[in-house]
Amino acid sequence: MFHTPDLKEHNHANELSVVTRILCAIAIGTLSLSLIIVLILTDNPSSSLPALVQHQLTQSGVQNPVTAVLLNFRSYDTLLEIGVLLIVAVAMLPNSNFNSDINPDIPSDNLSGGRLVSVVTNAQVNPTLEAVLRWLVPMIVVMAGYMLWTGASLPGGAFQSGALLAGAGVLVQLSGRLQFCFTSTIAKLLITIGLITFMIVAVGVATTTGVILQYPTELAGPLILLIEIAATLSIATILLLLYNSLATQIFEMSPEPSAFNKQPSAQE
Amino acid sequence: MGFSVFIDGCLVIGILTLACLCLATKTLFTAIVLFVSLGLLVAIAWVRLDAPDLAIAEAAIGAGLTGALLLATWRHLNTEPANNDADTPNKSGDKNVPHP
Amino acid sequence: MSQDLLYIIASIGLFGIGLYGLIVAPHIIRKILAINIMSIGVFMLLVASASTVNGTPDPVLHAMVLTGIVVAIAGTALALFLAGKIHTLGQASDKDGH
Amino acid sequence: MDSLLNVDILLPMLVGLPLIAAILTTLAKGHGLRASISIAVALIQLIIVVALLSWLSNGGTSLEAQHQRYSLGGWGAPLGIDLTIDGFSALMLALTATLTLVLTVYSRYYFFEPHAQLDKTARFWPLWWLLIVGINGLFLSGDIFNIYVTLEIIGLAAVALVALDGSRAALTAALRYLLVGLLGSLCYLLAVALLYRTYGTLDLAQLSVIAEPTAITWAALALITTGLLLKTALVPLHFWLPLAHGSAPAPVSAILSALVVKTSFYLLARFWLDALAPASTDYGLIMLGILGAAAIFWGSIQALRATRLKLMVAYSTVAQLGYLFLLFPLVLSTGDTRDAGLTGPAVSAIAYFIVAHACAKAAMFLVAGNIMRTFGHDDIARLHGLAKYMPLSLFTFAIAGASLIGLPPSAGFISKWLLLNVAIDAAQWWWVIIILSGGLMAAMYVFRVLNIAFISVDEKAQIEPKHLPTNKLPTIMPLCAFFLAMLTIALGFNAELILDLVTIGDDV
Repeated sequence: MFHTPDLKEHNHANELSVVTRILCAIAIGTLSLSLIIVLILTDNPSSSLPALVQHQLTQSGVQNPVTAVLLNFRSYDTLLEIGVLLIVAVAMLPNSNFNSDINPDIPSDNLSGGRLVSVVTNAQVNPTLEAVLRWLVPMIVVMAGYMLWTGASLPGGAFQSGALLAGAGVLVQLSGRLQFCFTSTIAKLLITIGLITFMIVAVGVATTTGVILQYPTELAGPLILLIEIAATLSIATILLLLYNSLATQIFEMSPEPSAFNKQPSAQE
Repeated sequence: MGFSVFIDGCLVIGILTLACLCLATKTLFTAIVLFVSLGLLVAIAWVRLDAPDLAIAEAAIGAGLTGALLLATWRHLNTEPANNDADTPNKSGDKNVPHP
Repeated sequence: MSQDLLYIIASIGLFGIGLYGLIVAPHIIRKILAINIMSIGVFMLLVASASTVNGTPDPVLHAMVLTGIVVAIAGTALALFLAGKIHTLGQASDKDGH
Repeated sequence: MDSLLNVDILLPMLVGLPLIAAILTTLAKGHGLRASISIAVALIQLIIVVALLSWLSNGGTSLEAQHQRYSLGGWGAPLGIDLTIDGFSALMLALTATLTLVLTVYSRYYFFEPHAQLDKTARFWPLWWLLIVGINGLFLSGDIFNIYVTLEIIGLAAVALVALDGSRAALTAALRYLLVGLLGSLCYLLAVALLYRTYGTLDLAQLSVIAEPTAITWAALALITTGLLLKTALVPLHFWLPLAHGSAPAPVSAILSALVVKTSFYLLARFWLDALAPASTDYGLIMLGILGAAAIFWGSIQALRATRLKLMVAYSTVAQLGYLFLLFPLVLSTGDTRDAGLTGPAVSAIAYFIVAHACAKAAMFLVAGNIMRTFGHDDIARLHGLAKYMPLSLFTFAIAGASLIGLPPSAGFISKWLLLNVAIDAAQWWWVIIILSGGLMAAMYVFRVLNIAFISVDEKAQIEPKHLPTNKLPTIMPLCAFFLAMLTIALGFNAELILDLVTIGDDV
């Protein structure tokens, strides 16, 4: 904890001594045990909050209580949470994203011509994997859409379907046929669309109800769905961007710049 | 009642064992694989605890995507920097290097 | 031994195991795994507390865990990214503060 | 329901406005446009805060207490999330808005390097504004889980900003900072789980009414304290701070030292003295004070030994953070009613101290940034002749240093004077010794730098040409630092302004 973390496997230089480890284990064990005992001894008075949620559920515009809490009762948390994702997305956007600042006339990216998805022509694709993906990816996408749609009443919602979409994207990238490029303007738009929609709705509803984030009861359902769709797009894009940034870091080390063109092939 | 407690007990023991193994195994690759299986077990635990929303999220984000991120970084860290010619450690004994 | 008791013990156990791993394990990926195990422990306490109420579980706690899961992957991704960038820069001039 | 033009809409605006700025700066192209948006937003933010303050200080008596809350979504606690404001948090918001404006103007020039490091500057602005979202959100939040989310925003944005530099040292410092931050947040989240499980509410105000001194509350308080001490970097948990603050870009170091570490201190004070006050024991309060005293000594000694200017200023932050923790033992016997929230003479003194330190420390980091920009290094031993090349920066450094030491007429003097008064009133004379010797040690490390800087160039003429200033700084950069330093003097003459503000929460 107190040292710089190692990056090399099987490096024993920074390992703590056995005595320190045992002391550490004893200390943590004692603390954990006492916390467990305290937790067991304390009776757990039932909160009035679940009843309150159930009571107000009809006002919330959705039937799934978790979605109601996430996007209506405590929607401010969710708004800030998408902000957390934006932080990581900005920190991990590929460098070339900002090259257009130098000369706006040159398209920001010559790999994909500024498009989010491009087809790799000379890719070495595992035929079995591709055949599986041809079935799997559309199914995942349909399922994500279904989950988003039914998130109002059944388990599911923006985060789950966003994660599923991102998972489909990871599979597609692994197959090597398609390549994602987050250097385009459209990628930036997709990253922020969740926050933009959320903010517009938050302020927009205030003009009729007078309170930020207070949806008019009759419009609550559609507005929540609108926010969820936009949030799903953003979450899926950002999660895929996170994977993409980590998976392409390996190419930044290659001496020749053309190596970037090499396709991240599926793991052997 | 007794049977459901038995299932929960097995699940809890499995989760704790996987957590310990995940931090104790020799190779990082095994640790990451164990972590992903831990995530899947936890997703089952969420189902047992009446939280299907969380089970989906845990399986997709906690196990799936986190696992993909970890594997991608692990692959990267196992590749020696090209510009680093001096005293690169001998990698011949390491079987887990996918990108020579 | 009821259901939630079992999961409470597991949750604190996971938190402890993760904390030990975070302090003791030298490699960055293992530290990150340890932090994730700790967060699973906290989530488990939250979910276990939710299900103790007879009938429907507490949705507020489930929403909190969902938020927590997303925040956890964000932190994990940033940590992995920084580790990867340090590795890209090469092992030269290893400088330690303390 | 009454109208949108109600004045309490200013509370959510303080979070929404930086968020809009973050979105716009993500989408905007070109450094100039991003910087212009940022300066405009920073100005509006300051205006909002001034309006809020005048509302609080004028109308605070006529308005009911519930009007100092804003229920987002209209649900109200415990179902929804409330934004709350009291004197202490209002002061912190004002400080944030002021520093944001000055540092935004400074950053506009600091990051302006044509055809170089554009990637860095383009990332800076969105992260900067998201950091402000987190800081404002934390000071306004009245909900313990929402505070967790704001803590994560602050933590991740701060880490990303530290990593902006891209050097190996900065990235390593950022990675350690991230691990520490995540550990701290997880401890906090575990405490939130314990509290919600026991009390069934997430609202701070409700918690302060129903909290009882039971074992589970103590456990929660211990976890919160551990987590937040890690984030506040109190000795002995300070190990990550010097490198993180020392290797970040200058405006980032400034806001990290001036505000970010104070956010977790603010939360500590909030939980110990307000929300979980019934569970806070005398023993725990005194323990925190002792750790604070240790921090003053350890930080000062390390600052004296530091070889780089930025590292010295960072260690000085470790030392100055120690003073803040003297709050905890000092509330013990000043006659404050312990459950009255964040009010009383000790709290006023500490609030004043936070403002004084924030301005002085931000000024110092900006000066260090200017020196680094001009000379290309910040080795203290090689700063000979600084007085000749950068007189304004050195003057700024001297004023800010005087405030750190506690020389009159600076704000630092007033804050230490107030602290000493409280300590004497509380009959805890031993803190007096610590406060005074801390000031003495601050004098030693500040004068060490000034001493070297004033050595005439002639004596070192042979080594000087190599280090001749190469880059001409835009005049606005030293002026920003100078403005902050003058602010400490101005606040020294107008102490009532701040002290009145903190007492807003008192029943009039």
